[in-house]
Amino acid sequence: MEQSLSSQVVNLLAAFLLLLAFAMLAQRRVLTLIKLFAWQGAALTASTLVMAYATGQHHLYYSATLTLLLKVILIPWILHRLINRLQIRWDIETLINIPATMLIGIGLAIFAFALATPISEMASGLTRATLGIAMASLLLSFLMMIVRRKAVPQVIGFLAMENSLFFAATSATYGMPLVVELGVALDVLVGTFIFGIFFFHIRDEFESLDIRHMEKLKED
Amino acid sequence: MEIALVLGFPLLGGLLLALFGHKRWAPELNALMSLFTLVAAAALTRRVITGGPMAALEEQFFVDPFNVFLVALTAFVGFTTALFSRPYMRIEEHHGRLNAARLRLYHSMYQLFSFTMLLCLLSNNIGILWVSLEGATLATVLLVSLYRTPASLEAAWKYFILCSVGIAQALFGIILLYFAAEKIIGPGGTSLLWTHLYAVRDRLEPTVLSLAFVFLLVGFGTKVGLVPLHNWLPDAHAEGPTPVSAVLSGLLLNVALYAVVRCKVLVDGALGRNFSGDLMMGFGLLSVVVAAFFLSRQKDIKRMFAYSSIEHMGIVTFAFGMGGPVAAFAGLLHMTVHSLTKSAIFFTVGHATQKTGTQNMADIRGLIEQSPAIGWGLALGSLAILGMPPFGVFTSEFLVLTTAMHEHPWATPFLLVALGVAFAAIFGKVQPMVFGETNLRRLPHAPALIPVFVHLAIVLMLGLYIPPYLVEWYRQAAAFIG
Amino acid sequence: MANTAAIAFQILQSVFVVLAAPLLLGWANQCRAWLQNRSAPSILLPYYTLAKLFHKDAVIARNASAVFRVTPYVVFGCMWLAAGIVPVLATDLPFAPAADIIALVGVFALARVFSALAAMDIGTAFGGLGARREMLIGFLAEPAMLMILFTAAFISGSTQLNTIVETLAHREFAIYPSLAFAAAAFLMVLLAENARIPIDNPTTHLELTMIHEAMILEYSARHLALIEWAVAIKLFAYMTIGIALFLPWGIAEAGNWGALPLAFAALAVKLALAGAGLALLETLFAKLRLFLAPEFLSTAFLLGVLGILTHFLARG
Amino acid sequence: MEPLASPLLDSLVAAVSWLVIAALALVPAGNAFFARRLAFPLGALIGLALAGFGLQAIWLPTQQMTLPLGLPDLPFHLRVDPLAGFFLTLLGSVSAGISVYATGYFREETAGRLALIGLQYHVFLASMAFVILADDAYMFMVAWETMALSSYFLVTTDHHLPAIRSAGFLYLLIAHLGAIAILLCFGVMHGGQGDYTFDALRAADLKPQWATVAFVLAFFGFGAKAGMIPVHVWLPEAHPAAPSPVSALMSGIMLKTAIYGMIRVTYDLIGNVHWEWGMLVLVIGAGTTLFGVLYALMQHDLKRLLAYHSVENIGIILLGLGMSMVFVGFGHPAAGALGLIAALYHTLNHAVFKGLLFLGAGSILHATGLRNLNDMGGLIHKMPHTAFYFLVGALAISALPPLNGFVSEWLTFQTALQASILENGVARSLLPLFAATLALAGALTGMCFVKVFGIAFLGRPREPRHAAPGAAGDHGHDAGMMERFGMAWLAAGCFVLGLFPTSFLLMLNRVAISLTGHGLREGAVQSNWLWLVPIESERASYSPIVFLIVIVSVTLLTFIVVRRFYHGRLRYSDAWGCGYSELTARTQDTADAFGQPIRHVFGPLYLMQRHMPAADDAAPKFSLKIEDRHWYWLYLPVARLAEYVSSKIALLQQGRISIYLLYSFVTLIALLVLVR
Repeated sequence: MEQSLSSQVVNLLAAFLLLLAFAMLAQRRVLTLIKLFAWQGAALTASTLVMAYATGQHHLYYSATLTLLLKVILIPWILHRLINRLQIRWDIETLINIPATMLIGIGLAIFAFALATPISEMASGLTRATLGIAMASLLLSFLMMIVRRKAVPQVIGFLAMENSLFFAATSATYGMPLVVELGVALDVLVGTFIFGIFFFHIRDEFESLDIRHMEKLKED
Repeated sequence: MEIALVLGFPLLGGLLLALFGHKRWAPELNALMSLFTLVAAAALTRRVITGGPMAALEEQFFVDPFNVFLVALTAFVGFTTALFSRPYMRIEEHHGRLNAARLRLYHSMYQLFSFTMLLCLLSNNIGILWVSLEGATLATVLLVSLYRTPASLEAAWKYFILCSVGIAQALFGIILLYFAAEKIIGPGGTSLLWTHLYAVRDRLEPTVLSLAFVFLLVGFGTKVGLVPLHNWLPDAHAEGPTPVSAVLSGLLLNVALYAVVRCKVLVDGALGRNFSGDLMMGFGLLSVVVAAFFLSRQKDIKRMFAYSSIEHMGIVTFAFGMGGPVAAFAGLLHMTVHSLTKSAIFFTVGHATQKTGTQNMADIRGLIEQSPAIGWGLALGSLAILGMPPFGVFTSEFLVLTTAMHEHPWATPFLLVALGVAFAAIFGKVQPMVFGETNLRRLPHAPALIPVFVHLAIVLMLGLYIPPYLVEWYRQAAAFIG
Repeated sequence: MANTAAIAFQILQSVFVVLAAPLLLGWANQCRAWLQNRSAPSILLPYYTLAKLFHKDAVIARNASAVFRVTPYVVFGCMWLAAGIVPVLATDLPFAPAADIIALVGVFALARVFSALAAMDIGTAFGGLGARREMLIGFLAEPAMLMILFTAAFISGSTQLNTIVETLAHREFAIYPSLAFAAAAFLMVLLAENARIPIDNPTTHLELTMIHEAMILEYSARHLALIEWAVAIKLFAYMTIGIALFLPWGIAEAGNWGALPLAFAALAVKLALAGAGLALLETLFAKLRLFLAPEFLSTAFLLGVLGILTHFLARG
Repeated sequence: MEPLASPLLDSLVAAVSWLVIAALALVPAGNAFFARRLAFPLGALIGLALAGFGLQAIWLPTQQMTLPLGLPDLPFHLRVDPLAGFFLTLLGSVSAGISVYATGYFREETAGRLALIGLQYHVFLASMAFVILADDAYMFMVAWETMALSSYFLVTTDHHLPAIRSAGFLYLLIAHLGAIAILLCFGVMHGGQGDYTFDALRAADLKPQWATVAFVLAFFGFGAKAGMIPVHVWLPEAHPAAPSPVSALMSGIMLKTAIYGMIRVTYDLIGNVHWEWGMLVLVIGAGTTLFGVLYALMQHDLKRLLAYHSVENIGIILLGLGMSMVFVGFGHPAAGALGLIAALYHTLNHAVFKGLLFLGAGSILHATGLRNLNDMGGLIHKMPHTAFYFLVGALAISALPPLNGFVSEWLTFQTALQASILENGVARSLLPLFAATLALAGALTGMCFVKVFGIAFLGRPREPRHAAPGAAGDHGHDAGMMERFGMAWLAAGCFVLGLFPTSFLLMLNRVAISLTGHGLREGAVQSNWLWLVPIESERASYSPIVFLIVIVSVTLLTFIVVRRFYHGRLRYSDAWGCGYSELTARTQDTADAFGQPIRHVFGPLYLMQRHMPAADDAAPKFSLKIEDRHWYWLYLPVARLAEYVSSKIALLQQGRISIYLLYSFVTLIALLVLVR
């Protein structure tokens, strides 16, 4: 009985995660985008905790705290600092207009579910459908990276992708081995720092973070 | 023990150079650490050849002929490249393209980069493999953007975004792998250990693994530079410092391909049919053909050889995709000779560009007249990479082509066209650079050309005679790749 | 296989041909003169001319090289050899195997090449012009000749002239369409090779139209005599080849000396007719423009090829 | 191994010692003393030795051995059989003459260049030897490509000239494509279990269609090296570009290795020959023959002209080969053997006289610095020796008796005359047509060499500026001692091959037996040295000795008679100008003028750009440019196609990171769909 309850909670959180993914896809303002990202992290932490509690996998507690520190607190904070320092206030322009993006996103989500169902069948009872949701949000953040035109949202998209991966790792399986998660976390952190450094360099060189300025290297 | 050394030296070197990388003797230190790594790798190799496969640190590390040969190769090319980068970087500094701080960054990152690659090769844990590969990406991103020019920043940014995204897909694939393995091995650390997965590979869930392989192939394939995931590669090679280009196409691509092959083995075991092989053959052919046609349009010399790397990676992927002892043998051999030849070419190209002050091939002329060593090095290197006997590249291409002609005749026309176009393109551009009148200036530091000719000599030897222990080594590796 | 009598006979025959050749030329000229209502010169005129030339002092250009002086002898030698190979009176020629029809064509080519080289040796405009035109004729006449001979060779299954003649002479009389083609082609080649109308005019000295004369423009005295003589022998040889191929009846068989007088008579009649025919042709036709010569000869070439083809089609 | 003699081992040693010389040539000692004085003579000696071993090999049974080199399962296999022996003889004997010549020719080179030339030259020789000795696909390919590479570097010796660079590029490109085709042919033939020895390839039995694929690949692969149309374009560019001894090597020997490869693959490795293949070879051969000679007639660059004649002669060889294949395919091995012998004999002959001619051209170039015939003239007075050797070569290549060119063409004709034994009506009536082509080509060759010799050596210097004292053409000294010796060697070859064909015929008969299992008929084999009787004495016979004796004696007789009964009085005067007062040297025919009738007759074949001077032209100028049509219907379109494709492919990469991400995304989705 408890199992089912916790599984319901996890599924709920998964749904929330997917919702957030769509929200990010639709979001125009960069600040809100960061907020949403933080929320995603929070949902991730919650689901990890539930999983840990339900399955008694202790290392999941560690990864939950890790997530909390990294993705709810640290990275959003860094991003905030960045956009303050860089005075990024503009709205986000997209390549394709939002509704179209949303439609594509929905299509992707359906595709992901269709792809994941046969696998979810054999997943342990606790984590039905979560794999599909993870895949869906993965594809969604990928889509977001494609359609965004500025550097920062692209990076946020990348981080969101990281989140969905993490979610897949924790919920679909009972969490990856701790050493791996630590490694992943490290990479993400370093990655974020480097991104940060890059923002400054790019801004200095191109007077803007619009990646349209970075289309010089090509075949002509 | 050896493993610890192999990993320890570069890590130590990275830390030391992070502190002293700006000193005058930093380049020597860099080369020294690489030398130590090489020695350790050699010891490890001896041990594995004599003692057979071995695991260490509760199986977190695993060494078998396949990866130990790549370890040795990586350590060797890492060392020679360090030798080459000594005068090269000094000249760059002398030309004012770099300052002390950047040099420090360069040296420490160089060591860290080789550390991550070696870790990736040695790790038995697929998760760690992923982590270190991502680490390699991060390290090289900094190296590519070393000059801080707009072009180099753009290249680095593209490299960073594309590879990170790609490798994220790979991570999802790994998760799926874990997901499948967990069912059989149960939760916990061992389920990601390659050896364990290998043991149970025929019991893993086929549908999951086929799905996983797609993600893994797209992920690692991005780093291998398979068309159409290759777009970061030419930019990164062209804009980074030449030693970095050398190790990128000489080593990093190999390592990424190594990851793909490791996964292929598992998937094949699970699926029983050659699903993964077909995918790899497809990607390989596509890469070979597309890269060949790109080659003919290049103006920037480093960019051109970057495309040639894509082409050769395509050939190797195709060979591994075909499978079978001969093809796998050829693939491994081709990995070796390609990284040796290509790095040698980049060495000569580096000095040539320093002499002329441009990477634009139209402005590089008459190398043989002014500096015969560089000129002949470039000419012979290019002919070698184009598959001219008696150089070793021909050996592997011979095996690949004849096997392909026999097993997949449909593929050979594409290969024929691609090789022809590639030959016309590269040779047609190299010839005027090495021949004819000259317009070169002298260099402030004597160029390091020993590495070039050492590499070419080894490649030449491999074309005429492959030492038996090497053969044995390849055989074991090929046998397990299947 | 070569018994002394046969050898002696072959030598005699070749000598006879060499000596008799100018007579044929004289006879042809005489007939032509008659046909053109001129009072004919003596039939022996060619001999007088040769004698006169031999007595004169030779004059050659200063920058003449050895090639120039060797050529007359080489050409003469080639023609003599050719005359020796062709079975004129009897087919029992021990040396004939030394050179078959292909070699025969080769001999004529050798002579042509040398005379062309000699023509270019002095370095005058006309020498080069003559040489060029001569080679132009040659490069079409030679293959045509080969094709004609091949037709005969295919019929008789041999490339040796005497064997061919024997088989052709022995066969029961039957019309070979292939031989008809060959004969037509041969006539054209004969005219071209011997510098007769309609390709060339042996009597012209109008520089712009002449071919053979332009080549020998620089020769005088004994050199000229040798060349003229060689021309005569060439004509004689060609005619006897034609006779041997297309109407060989009456020629003496191997070892059958009794038949010789008859063969001699037959030959005399045939040659007389041939000479008269030549004269007639030269009277009836006008000289072609030089650029029509290739067409004329390629027709001959095609006829020869057709001859071979019809041989096979008729057979299989 | 053989107890008495081991030609295989010996020739291996010879080839290796060539490599040693190559290595030594690079060693700098003073002004490259070794490279300058010793390398080439030693190379010549080795060549002679190699020729001897080759002769042995023809008569001894086949020998095999392996070297501990090469691929793991595939150490280098070596083998000599009569075929290989024959080609070793060719390589050795011809290269001997050329090497001697080279000693003199390269005398004035600077030390550095000389060292490189010495290296590449001998590597080239050695690689050719290894091509012939190789007994497995891998070693063959290695030797083959090494040959291409070394010759490429020799061709580009004067790489500061753009024309030479592009010539070299074209050469290596086509050579490489051909090599890939050959490689694929081996791929088709090999059994699949990674065994590439020729024995394995022989053993593998192919389905007919695969056999045909293999043959076509091999035919065009080797044809690209042999210079048959339409893959000949590199040849007239590369041969003139190279230094003359190298041109001689390439044209005389390297092209023949391609013939060797064709024979090896077709008769030996594939085995059962289809007559359709023979027809293909015949058609291409005929085209090559005519094309070669007709374009040669248009040239005024001497070496280029000779190069086109190499194309023609390759065509003649192909004709013989094709006839042989047709006969073998229809099950007439005896006639097939005759054709093969004719082809091989012409291979040898062409090697000798074309080598000789290129050396002669080299001497002219050395003496006068001229390659353009239109500037030459009267050279026979300045360089009589060269003139004589060149004349011998010219008569030989024009297939005039009693020299060697005539013998092989005679044999080819005899093969064609066997046509009547064929059952298939088409083939039977086609063969004579190819014979006709050959006849035409022979006559045209004669014309072409009358032009060459007449214009280069006879007459008067055409261009006053070259004849003027101190000008390039003026100090035309004759060839040096060494050069003469080299030419004399090859000229002697022309005579020997022309006068004693029967002994060579028996030699080649063994080769034919070893390949087709049949030789000539009994009547032929027991023919004595005097009479060349390929089939039986009634059918055809030819005795060059008698021929020569008769013609010489008759000529002498005439001379003596004339001198005896008349006189030898001689007066010199100016040439008679036909009434025209001044005969400047420029009124002589030029090379282009000499070819004019041919241009007129075969006009459509050429791509001509002609500029005729107007009547009222102050400085009348006549210019003529003949181009190879193949460029326009084959090569340029291909190049343009490649250009087009790459321009389209370049659109893949327009620098937008979003698009790049999209590629990855689409690939991912597509693959996922695929998996579903």
